Amino acid sequence: MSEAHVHFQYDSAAHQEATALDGMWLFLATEVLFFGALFLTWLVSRHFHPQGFAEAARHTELLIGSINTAVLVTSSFVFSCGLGFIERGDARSMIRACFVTALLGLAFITLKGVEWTKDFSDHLVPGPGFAIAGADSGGAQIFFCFYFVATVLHAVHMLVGLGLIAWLVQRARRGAFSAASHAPVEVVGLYWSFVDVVWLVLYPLIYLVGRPG
Amino acid sequence: MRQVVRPLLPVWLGLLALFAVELGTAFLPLGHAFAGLILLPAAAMVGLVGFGFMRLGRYGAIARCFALAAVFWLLVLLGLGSMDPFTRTEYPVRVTTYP
Amino acid sequence: MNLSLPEASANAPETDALIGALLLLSLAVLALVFGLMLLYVIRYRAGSRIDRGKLAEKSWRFEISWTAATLVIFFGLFLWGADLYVRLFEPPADAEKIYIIGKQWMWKAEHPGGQREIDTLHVPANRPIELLMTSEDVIHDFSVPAFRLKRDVLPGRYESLWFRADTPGTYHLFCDQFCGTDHARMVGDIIVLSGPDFRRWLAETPSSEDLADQGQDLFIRYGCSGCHGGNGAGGLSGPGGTAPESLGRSPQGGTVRAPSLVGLYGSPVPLSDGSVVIADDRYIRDSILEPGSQIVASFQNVMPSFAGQISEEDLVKVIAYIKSLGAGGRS
Amino acid sequence: MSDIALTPQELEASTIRERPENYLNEKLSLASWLLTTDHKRIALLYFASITVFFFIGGAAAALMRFNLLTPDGAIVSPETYNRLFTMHGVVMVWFFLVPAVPVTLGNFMIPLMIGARDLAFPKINLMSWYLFMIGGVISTWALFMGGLDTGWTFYTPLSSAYARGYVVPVAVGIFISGFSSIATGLNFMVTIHRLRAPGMTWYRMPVFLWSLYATSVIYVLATPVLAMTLLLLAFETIFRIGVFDPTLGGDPVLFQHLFWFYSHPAVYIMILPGMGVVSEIIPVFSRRQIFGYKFVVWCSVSIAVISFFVWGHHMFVAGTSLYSAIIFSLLSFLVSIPSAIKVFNWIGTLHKGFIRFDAPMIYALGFVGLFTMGGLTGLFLASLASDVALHDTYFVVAHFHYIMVGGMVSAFFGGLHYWWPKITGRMYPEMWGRVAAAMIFFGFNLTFFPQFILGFLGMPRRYSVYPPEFQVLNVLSSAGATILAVAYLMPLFYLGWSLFWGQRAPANPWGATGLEWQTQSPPRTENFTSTPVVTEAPYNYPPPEAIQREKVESGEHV
Repeated sequence: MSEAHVHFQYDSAAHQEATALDGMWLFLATEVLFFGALFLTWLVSRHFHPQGFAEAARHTELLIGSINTAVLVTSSFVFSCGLGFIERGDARSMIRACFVTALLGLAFITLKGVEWTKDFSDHLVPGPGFAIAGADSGGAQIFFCFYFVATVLHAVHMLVGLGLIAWLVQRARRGAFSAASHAPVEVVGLYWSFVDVVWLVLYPLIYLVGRPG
Repeated sequence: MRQVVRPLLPVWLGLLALFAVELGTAFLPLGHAFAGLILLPAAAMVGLVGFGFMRLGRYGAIARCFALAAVFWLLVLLGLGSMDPFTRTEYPVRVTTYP
Repeated sequence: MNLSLPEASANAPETDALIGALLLLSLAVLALVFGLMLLYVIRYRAGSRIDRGKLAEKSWRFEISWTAATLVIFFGLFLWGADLYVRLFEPPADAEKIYIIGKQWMWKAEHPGGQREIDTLHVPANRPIELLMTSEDVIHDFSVPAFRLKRDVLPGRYESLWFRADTPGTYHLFCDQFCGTDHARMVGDIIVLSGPDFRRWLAETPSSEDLADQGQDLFIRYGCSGCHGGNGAGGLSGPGGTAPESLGRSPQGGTVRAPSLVGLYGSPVPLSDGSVVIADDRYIRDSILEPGSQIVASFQNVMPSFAGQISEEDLVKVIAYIKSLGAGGRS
Repeated sequence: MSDIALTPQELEASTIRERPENYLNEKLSLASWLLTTDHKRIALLYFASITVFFFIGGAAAALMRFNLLTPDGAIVSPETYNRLFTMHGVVMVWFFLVPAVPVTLGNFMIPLMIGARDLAFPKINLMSWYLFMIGGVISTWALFMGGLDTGWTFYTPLSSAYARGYVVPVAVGIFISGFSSIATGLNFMVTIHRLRAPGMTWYRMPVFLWSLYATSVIYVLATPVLAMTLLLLAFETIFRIGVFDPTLGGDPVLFQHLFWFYSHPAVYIMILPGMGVVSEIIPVFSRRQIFGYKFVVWCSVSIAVISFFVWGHHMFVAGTSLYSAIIFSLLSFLVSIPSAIKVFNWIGTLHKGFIRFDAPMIYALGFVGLFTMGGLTGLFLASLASDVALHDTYFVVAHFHYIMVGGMVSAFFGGLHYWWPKITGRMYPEMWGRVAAAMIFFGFNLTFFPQFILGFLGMPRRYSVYPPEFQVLNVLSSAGATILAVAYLMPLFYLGWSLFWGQRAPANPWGATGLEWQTQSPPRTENFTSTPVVTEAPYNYPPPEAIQREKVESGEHV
């Protein structure tokens, strides 16, 4: 935000921007606890159903999940570069970095969609006709409940992030950001990297931990 | 351009390397009990994103406090929350009609 | 208005002693808080001309010492409460086991002798009783105020609760965990009878068909006898016995080898993975519901799972039957 | 103005005309209220909304108490009764108690008390009111239309598979209003970190701000866990299958862990701001520096932190493991230490004071007494064996009402009377204030004290019918509830009256310290004409001997 938009409770634009960043960090702290409840669910359910979880994890699409991890890590890297550009006043490079980030994000969601479709056709949706029968069926269904809730919530966060990036691009084109004033870019960067962090935890919980043995 | 990318490049490459380690660990015959080891490279990746991309080290004390609080309370939730299920003696009634 | 609650179990007076101690402590603190408040409010009211003098220096030592004293008292109370609580988790080995099944909105009880009751539970005085409780639907809570006891009754697992009633009489049984529309009517009576009275009640209660007897019928009806033998003596060359008339025939018409169940209960069972388990209630239950999980050494897993096929009540009876085969056949 | 003679009528007229511009009369259009970003106006929007929710929840409680007059249920069917207590619990917890003091008094006072012009994020503040209203309207609509009979605790599998009623809409309403809580907490924390006036160090902040900060920590870190829990519950209710589903081998107790991870700290969301309000009122009306300031503020913070470690004490009979029960019991005893320290510091503040009995002070003294009783009965429930006897009975009901209603609602009313002149620019009628405060104290005790005895005798909570031997105590309790209902309605009338006809309030009617009293009543939109500079500790009243000397000199003691 430029100097003109300083709210009357702030001393200066710098004061306002530092405050916005603190607010974003605190918001991310609440997000940690939000997903934390899901992690506890995973931990406890896996404890009660080790075989069911292992069996279910072997039915997940490791290839798609792994590609997505690489894609997301790369998108976070690109956006961080974008932030670096605007810190040096290079708005055009920043806009380009935003585009690449958004493309990678879209790729992630598209792959996720492919994966979900496959899960549906493989009868991995909990409920009648679930693919894994027998004694481990219950645990496996709980795993897939966790899987769907976690991945859908993560994808919703991605969509919000894509919306924020679009908003950034629009404002950047109007010249709203400069080397001196670019707090929104930094705020969105924190958010985007955080969505990355969530995936970095979900990925092993879903695809990897059940695999050995 | 180069000045911007150069400091971030090692972070990205480090993440990809850790990712490879993580993926490799998943195919080791670890067994159920040690499967949690896979989470170690994942934790390292989280730390790398936090300090490399989110630049946690560069923010002031307030932001670091908030991040620390998040981790602390996450551990409280996971620690105290799993204490009961992990130490419980369950006598399950296995009459279940799986749909 | 009756303000006393009977103490009808060994646990009740002990719990009351703890509650009494807490009450005394609370009254002392309340007297201190209200007393000081009243004293100060009267003495230091704005209109009062009393000489306030100088303010006393704040003393950290004072704050820390009374905090430490409170901590010590609280730790004592904690230990006291925890000690009583831990004992609630240690049923004596000779406790008589009664199965309780909660469902919306009634309590069903099944005695080892097969006597069944709904919303009433007769128990003998001065004998340890262990209740093995489960729910068919939502979470209920088995609460007997006169015993100062309660425990949630959950679907999908057994909770155990034990007590030793000592005063004959009739006491309230409440469901204390909200369980739906008629939660308030999910109440019943616990009737504590003296030893002779209880024996009389057992004898007089009709339909007191033995649990194990019913189990034997079910053992045949569910087709268990087909492989395990009509009296549980095992299939072809099973470790227990090889009586020709007990040869089972599989649905495909072939002869099936199945382990003998005679003398099984309480004995060690070698498994195909080399380990040995003791055949307790849990093992038998698991073997019926998930036969593939623990396979007896030198047998093949051909038994179908009964998960979802057999009701909880029937399962209890079949297990009772198998247990009755425990010490070398039924008497 | 003093040297010009005016008749009282002219004086009145002139003050209205010359009444300085303030946040109330600056703009008058409806849009200026609904789109305002002024923290003071948003606080008033919240005041209006939580008053409505308070009376909805109160009406449900009144019907319940009326029904319990006879053992067979005097007026409603068990089904309706179950819906009533669910409505009472949901509305009172999430739409009154959890937001009550922070979003009204806190929202109004935080910027004033730290010397700022507004909160850090005014638009987020407005958004959080809208979220609160959307959530509240969805939930109450669902509670009225479809009804819900799970209790406010939503235990699975009752809520997910067996309950009839609008589980999902109510959960969605609570979910949405949860984001309002998070936004409010976030706003408060960042504001207190970043917008303090020059010289306003942490140890110069009034205790009220410390307790709101501690409350915000809980808002921000506990509420998201509830949000996820409700999502999982909704998932399970809609798809009839989920992570808590016992037919899959899922663990319904896990739901309780997640639920109480939020809901136990939420109890401290409800009580900590009340403690803060009382810590403001007692020093003012005793003319005394608060006793042990640092102890009091750090107790607020440690209560907030420890509150996250004790949730297991709601589950001692729920089938948790022995180890977990023992550890949670020990930790639960710990949380009572800082609470006890606070009580004795409030009493210490009265020592050698010059105590006045204005209505806020009566509420505050009532709070100290009732909170102490609530806290002490908490020990019975923290101790394992006595909890087994008393859990899920009316003892628990009485215990938490002593904290929530006796404590929190008293503190809310105390704070409302105390800051009423600042908020509205009018004095409330003092006599009526005192009568209402005394009636609330009396009616409250008559309502809830018999419930302790009922609980010890074993009467379970959430019973629409009960064995006849409990009737006498239930009738006593219902009689108390009638007095309480009248006492709660009284402020509605006399405070409403004072809005139009009350005496005009000066900037500092109580002679209190604190920045909020240094600006005009009601304050201007930007709060302060120039940024104040703080140079001294809070509650810096003169020492007793100085006040005494002054009183003697002014002839008050003659």
